[in-house]
Amino acid sequence: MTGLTPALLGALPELVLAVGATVLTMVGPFVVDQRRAWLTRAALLTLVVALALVPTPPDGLIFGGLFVVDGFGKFMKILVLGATAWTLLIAEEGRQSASMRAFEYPVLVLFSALGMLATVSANNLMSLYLGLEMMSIPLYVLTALKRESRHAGEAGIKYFVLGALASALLLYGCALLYGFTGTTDFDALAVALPDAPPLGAAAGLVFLVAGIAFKLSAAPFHMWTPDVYEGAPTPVTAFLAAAPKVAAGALMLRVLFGPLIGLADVWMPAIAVLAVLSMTVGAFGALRQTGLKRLLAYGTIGHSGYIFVGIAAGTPEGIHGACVYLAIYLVMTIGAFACLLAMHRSHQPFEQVEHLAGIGRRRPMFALAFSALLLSMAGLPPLAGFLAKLYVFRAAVEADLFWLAVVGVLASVVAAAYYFRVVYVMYFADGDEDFEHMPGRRITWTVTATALTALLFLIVAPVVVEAAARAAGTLGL
Amino acid sequence: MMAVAAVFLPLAGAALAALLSRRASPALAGITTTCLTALALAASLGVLAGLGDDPTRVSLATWIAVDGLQLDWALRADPLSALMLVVVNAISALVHLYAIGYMAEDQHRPRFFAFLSLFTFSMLLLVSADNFLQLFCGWEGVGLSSYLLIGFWYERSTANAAAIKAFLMNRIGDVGLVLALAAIALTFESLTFDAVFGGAAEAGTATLLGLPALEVIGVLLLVGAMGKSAQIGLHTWLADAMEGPTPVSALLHAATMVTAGVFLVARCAPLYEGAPVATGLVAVVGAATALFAATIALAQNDIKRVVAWSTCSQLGYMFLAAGVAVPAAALFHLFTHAFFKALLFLGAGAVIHALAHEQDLRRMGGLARRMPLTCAAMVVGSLALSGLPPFAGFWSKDVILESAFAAHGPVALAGFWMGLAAAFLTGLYSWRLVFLVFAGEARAPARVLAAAHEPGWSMRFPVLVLAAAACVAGWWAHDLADAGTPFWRGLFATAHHGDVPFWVPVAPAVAGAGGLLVAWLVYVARPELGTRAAARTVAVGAFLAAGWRFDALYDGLVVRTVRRAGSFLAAAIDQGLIDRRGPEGVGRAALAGAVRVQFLQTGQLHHYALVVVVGAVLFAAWNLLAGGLQ
Amino acid sequence: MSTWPILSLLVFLPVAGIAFLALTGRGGAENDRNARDVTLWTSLANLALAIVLAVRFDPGKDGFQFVEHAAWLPELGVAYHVGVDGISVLFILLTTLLVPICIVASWTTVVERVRSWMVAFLAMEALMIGVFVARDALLFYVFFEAILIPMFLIIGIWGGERRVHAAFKFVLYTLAGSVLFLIAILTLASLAGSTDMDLLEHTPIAIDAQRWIWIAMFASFAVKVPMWPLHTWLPDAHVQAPTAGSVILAGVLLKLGGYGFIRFSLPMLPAASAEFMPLVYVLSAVAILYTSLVALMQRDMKRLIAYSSVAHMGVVTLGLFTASARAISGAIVQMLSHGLVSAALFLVVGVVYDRRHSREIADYGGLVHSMPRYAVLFMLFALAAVGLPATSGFVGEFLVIVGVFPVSAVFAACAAAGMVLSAAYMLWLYRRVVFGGVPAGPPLPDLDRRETGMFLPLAILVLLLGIQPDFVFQLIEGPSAELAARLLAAQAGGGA
Amino acid sequence: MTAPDLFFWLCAAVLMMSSVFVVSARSLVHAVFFLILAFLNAAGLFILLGAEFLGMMMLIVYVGAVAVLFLFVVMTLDTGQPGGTLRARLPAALAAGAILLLELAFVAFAGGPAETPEPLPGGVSNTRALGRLIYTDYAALFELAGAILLVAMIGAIVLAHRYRPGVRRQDPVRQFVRHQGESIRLEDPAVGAGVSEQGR
Amino acid sequence: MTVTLAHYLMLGGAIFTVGIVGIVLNRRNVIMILMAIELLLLAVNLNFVAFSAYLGDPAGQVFTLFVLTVAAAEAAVGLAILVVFFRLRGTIAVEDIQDLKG
Repeated sequence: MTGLTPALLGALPELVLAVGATVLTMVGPFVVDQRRAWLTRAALLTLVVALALVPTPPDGLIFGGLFVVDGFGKFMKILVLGATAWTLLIAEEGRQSASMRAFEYPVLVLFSALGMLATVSANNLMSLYLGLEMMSIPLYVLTALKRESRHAGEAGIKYFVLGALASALLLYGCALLYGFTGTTDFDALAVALPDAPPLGAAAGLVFLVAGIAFKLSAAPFHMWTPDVYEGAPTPVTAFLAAAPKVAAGALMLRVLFGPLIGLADVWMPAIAVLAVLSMTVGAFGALRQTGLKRLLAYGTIGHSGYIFVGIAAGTPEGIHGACVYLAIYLVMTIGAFACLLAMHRSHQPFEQVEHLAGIGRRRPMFALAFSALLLSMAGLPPLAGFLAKLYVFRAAVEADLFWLAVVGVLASVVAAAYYFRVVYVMYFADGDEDFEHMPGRRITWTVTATALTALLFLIVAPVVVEAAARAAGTLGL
Repeated sequence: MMAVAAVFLPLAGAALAALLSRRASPALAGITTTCLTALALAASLGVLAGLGDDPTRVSLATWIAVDGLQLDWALRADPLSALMLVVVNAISALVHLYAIGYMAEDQHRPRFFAFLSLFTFSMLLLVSADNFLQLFCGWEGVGLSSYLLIGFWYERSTANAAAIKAFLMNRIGDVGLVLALAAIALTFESLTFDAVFGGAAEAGTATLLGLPALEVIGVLLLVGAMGKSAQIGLHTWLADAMEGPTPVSALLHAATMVTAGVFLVARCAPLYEGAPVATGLVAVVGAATALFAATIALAQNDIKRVVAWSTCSQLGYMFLAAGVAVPAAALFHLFTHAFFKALLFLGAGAVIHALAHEQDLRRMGGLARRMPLTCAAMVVGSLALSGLPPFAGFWSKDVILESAFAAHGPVALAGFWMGLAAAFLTGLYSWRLVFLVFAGEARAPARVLAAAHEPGWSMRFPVLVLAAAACVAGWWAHDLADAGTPFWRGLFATAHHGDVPFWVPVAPAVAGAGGLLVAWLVYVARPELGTRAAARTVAVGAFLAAGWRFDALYDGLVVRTVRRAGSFLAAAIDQGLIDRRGPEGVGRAALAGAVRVQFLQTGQLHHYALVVVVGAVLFAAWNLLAGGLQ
Repeated sequence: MSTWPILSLLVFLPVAGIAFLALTGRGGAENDRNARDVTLWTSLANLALAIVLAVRFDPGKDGFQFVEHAAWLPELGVAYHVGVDGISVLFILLTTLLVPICIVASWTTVVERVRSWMVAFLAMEALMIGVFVARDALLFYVFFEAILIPMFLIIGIWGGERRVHAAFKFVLYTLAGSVLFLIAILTLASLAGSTDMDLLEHTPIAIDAQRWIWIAMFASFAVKVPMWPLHTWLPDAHVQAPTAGSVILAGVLLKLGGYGFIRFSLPMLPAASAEFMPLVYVLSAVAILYTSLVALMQRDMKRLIAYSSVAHMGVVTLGLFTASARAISGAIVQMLSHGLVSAALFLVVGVVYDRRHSREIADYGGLVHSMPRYAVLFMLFALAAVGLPATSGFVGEFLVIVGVFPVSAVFAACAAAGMVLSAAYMLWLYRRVVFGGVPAGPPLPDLDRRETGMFLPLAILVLLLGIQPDFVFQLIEGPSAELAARLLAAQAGGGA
Repeated sequence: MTAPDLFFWLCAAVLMMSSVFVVSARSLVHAVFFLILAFLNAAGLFILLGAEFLGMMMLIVYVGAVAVLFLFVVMTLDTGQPGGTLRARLPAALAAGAILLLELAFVAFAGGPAETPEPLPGGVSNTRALGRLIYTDYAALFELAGAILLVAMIGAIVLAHRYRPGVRRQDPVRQFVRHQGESIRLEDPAVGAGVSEQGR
Repeated sequence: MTVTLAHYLMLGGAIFTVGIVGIVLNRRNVIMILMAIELLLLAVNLNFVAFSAYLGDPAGQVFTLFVLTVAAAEAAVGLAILVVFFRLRGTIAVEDIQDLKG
């Protein structure tokens, strides 16, 4: 058992999560309704502790090479845990109904986060698969958790069925990769794949990438996204949009630049095509949306396209760009959903674009913050999102993928159209139906912080960019 | 300093008048500007008197200095500019004085005097310029003042239209002038007169656009000059410009502004020396205008239009002179013409003023008894205009035609004959005017007629001064020049010292006298003859009265084309094609694309699954093909 | 050079104003008045600062002055690098002059959301100055594009009836162009390893690459200028924008395109610029003639002036792409002049719009009877737009013609022909609006002191620039000569 | 053709057929039964391949648990008739299926590792070998898989469990702290009046 | 015909395809879709085991074991979601699940 202690040390954050989740599961049933908030706080505490522990383990392989601890993983884990904690924090606002107040909610979130951590640090196809499932199954449940809602149930079914289909595809890919190389270990795969039968390896790659792309909601595997975003309760959507995307993105990077790097010639153009499709679908799909959540869903699809632009470059700059993009995307998404969560009227979510009419006059600061977040997502300088796009496009340009960069920027113009449309409704349109603006301090604080990040990002950018650069430096290649 | 005073006093007058418009009585503006202009006249006489052998230059400030192109605000004093200063200031001062009386009933006198002084300043700037750009500045300032003054009665839409027309026609000419400036800058790397004229000799071989540079410059300058001097083709604005108050017509559209083109050609004589073709063109344009405008003047019924067309015609003479390489003759005619044409206008103004702004010759007549002084002045003016000795016009017109004859080119000869014909017509139309206004029976309504009277002192005095000048200016200048005094330094050619048959010097005067006789015959002695002739030539008369239908031609050919092109471009191309197919089209296409993407999102689970599967399958197929190819 | 960061101060003083506005209370007439005061004084302070800058600027020295340099995103080669040469100084002066005028122009007319309005204008000011001082391509881009956001709000919130459409058209159209500029910057950065503009200017780039980069940049700048046929956003934006918005749009924003050409296309891609010169020439000539004709047909005052802007900017592009210091200087002067004149003309329209709430030419006439002062100022600016000598409009236009003539007499003639057409539509406009009989209805009051005050500086500058533009030439002579030399060398080298 | 081969073909054929029936059966119950049949045959194939442990697991986990769960749900929910396909989508679906099959066939013949099955190294039985691996090398994943089951359980409960307001539920805490005084109430009802429910 | 790895892979592929087509074409009942998903996992497992056997590497069988576990978990969760949905809507017909679209 000598090997186990360093392994356990290496998995300290994961262990904290696992223990915390289990304890909460056991304590939960005995906590009366009025005290449920304490459970959430405990879950938050767990997440924060895990977050604090992320940097501690030394880099290296753990559990016999099933998982890896490296700078890239740590960066992504910090993002994942931070996003989970943050979305859980602001979720309180939206958890008004009985079923949403179930103590299982924070437990499921913790388990999902555990899965994400496993995904992020996976170094084996099995770890990858189990991590993804650990991440996804709680998400399916959370999506359908609001049982009195017709939409939540529908969203749950769609998410589940398509998710299962995608993981079956992913598994098929794993099987092929395993079969044609004889190993499931990433490092061994990287060595063996170039010698494997090209057809088998290519097919394995396709199905594996398709499975991960599904989680990232990249077109054409995006179909679930708008419906699930809209149908799921807003706190869940916020969670769904933030942390799992980072985990899936990290996994995509790790897989493509780790075991599959030998097939880079095969996947680079394919990823480029996915990028184009995603950016296009994301841009055009959102143009006429009236629901904010649906709009943000298409936005997500588009964002995954931009992440893919960075990946398609297949260079260290590309990884860097994708890392920066993920980090910025995360903050913007959390901010946007915090704004959404602030919009309520007699406990009914108020999530149509038109509901924002006249907000600019009645709540100027709120409108300003929301606008900053949206325009940041649109990638307008000097807001944070601009830098995100800048880095991925720079990667594409340096890899001579000019056409991809051009498609990307043009798609961003179309995307800007719908982000601007929301801003327009807030400021130009007249409306007097105010929502009951009773966001707790958490929401206010979150909106303020994220909006300030969006506005002033260029000043703090060097810190984030530097961290992403260090993270990217430790990955593959 | 004299030069500065001569040029800038009117500007000060303009500014004062503008400032006085509210605070003081309107009359004060007129008196102030008149006095300042008179002072300027004195100063310019001082300049004239102080002329040395070489041109002097008063540099005021740097204007534009870029990339070797150094242009200053500077005043140049040489015989030409000094003379022009005197002429402009003199006529201007008289017109100012005249206007005090003429405009006495107008509410907006201060504005009028401000504009008038502004014009004077612009004209002075033009004539005293030391470089082409400053000349252009004055040139445009003159155009602007003309626009403002023609449109002075801004309630009248005809006045507005005429003002805009004048400005645009001038601008078309200005295009030529600007391009000429560009060409000069390119050829000589400078725009100052000294440098350009000094280099003109060497530039004889330079080419521009594959043509001799000087020819190109000459033609472009001619275009500019034609616009300002209302030469054939760009002449249509001049008659319409009579919408302005009569003093304006006298000052701008007779004495000074319209002669700017002549001044320009004369100024650029060193350039034209090396450009025979362009010079020939000047002659052709001049001769054609002289004859053409004379025919039109014959058929006009508006008193001011007759004089206006005659101006046009006389300007043609000046061009003809410049075109036969005797710019000095052109300047001489300019000089004399300034006086007698201003006289004619002021006289006509007096008539109009007396008849309560009646301008139609057919409703005048028999005014000789009621306005003897004006009548006398008009007779003097007409005598000068029709070139009868010893009046001013005789001397100058004589020199021009003589020179044309002596130039011995076919063009020049044709110019001579056309000029001669025009001289006949000049006599005819100018006396037609006199007879119709002053002779015969009164055709004006009795009530108007009863009020007709000689104008007040402020109008009478300038008329008298000008009448005197029209009498003596010709032989005085002629005398001075002939006496061999260095006074004009070759500025004027008052006689052609060449070898011409004896009848040539006499011919213009004879032709003019012939015109006078015919006019007398037709309008005084046997009016029924005129009526019968007119009845026979109704079509021709209408054609002439309409100015050879140039207006209609331009209206159909240019104005309507431009408007049609404009509305086509605005509606069909700009809004229709560029905008609707461009940004708006892209916007619509994007929304259509959005519909299509949304159409895919049916909400049906199996449909989603199908998309995922098809996506994966195609993705795989492509990759397998790519992988298989490796 | 300078011990204190005057350029950063220029950029961030308005930001400080914004912060102050954000921190002071909300709503209420009292607060609105305070907001106006704060903004006006901030912008005036910035103007004073700009004047200090201009005075302390030494035109005798080569290169950029008051340079500030701070590392920012080192691995991209991006730095906070600012500096000014003579051209920038002039544009900074123009900007800092127009912003207070805009504030004054909107003093009584903007009554809704006053604080937001003021914030938007201060943000615009900071960003515009930022563009003019940036010496790093990415920094330039950030400022360049960020301007869209406040402008979107200005048109969209305070605009006319179809403001939404216009705002979207403006933002998306210009954005579509700008994003390609971003790609161009990235490409340059990947070639040179840095986005420092000093460095980029001295990086030789292969002609093939130059072509593509040039086209991408052209897409951005040509939309901004705007050049024909990418101009159709402009009339819509102008018509719908509030007066002050139009002023700043015409006065400064359109200049950004030309400034971009000066800072990027010409010095960094001289070979491609030389190669594409015929294209620019043709587009500029079409712009001059075509838009003038279109302007003739407009029934809306602001639309007419907007189209005239396109025509005037056509002269600018014509001049910029001529390898002649005269033409380039002329183009710069023309930009400045257009900045003053078009701004003034939009103010002129705004004055009567505030009184009668119509932009239709047909609704006006005979204004001279009740508004003599207005008529005089309108005449002055109309004449400057026409390019009458002794007004600012002439100097630039003339130098462009002189500079272009040696290259192509035909295009010089086109530019000159623009003079005729501009006279046609401006005088026609003036006649319809100002002249004519006494109009029916109550007479419109003449300019009050506030309005006169906002016109006076413009009028004085228009005349000053026309009569004594020497100070301008001193500032721009060096830079424009260098640009011309670069272009000449590129033409001579056949594009190597 | 050897006996194992024959067994393969037999199992394969039945597996294939039952798979098709699973997705095309007219009755849900039939579909579940065909699913079970497919599992059985797959278990056979596993055993044929030497993976006895997994074969057994198929029987126990799938047939014993999953399929029964399906059956249970099918019986509980009155879901009407299954079957029926959408003809409009048929061509697209079949085309996609055909291409997919083609691709997978290409891949199948792409050239695998070995022509014949290899025995597991170490000469131990299949179950033992797996056990060793699972509890040593893959222990962490095994734990993770356990956690997944736990989550699924929690999830299923939180979703499917109904909180009906009217249902009496056992509350262990309350039961524990209850004392006699609150448990028993003495009533003395009048004849024919009954005891009121009030006060409970 | 000697049975080779390719045969197993073909069989796996065929079942996978059947499962996929089943998902896509079914329109009546979500439970059928869940069963089709089980078929997909079955096909994957078959592949894993076949590879494992022919490679002589037990790792594939470990993988299969995990897949089995997860499949069971998925089935449980899937059915639970289905039950929730059915309670609310009284149907689990695929074509009734289309409130959310666009």
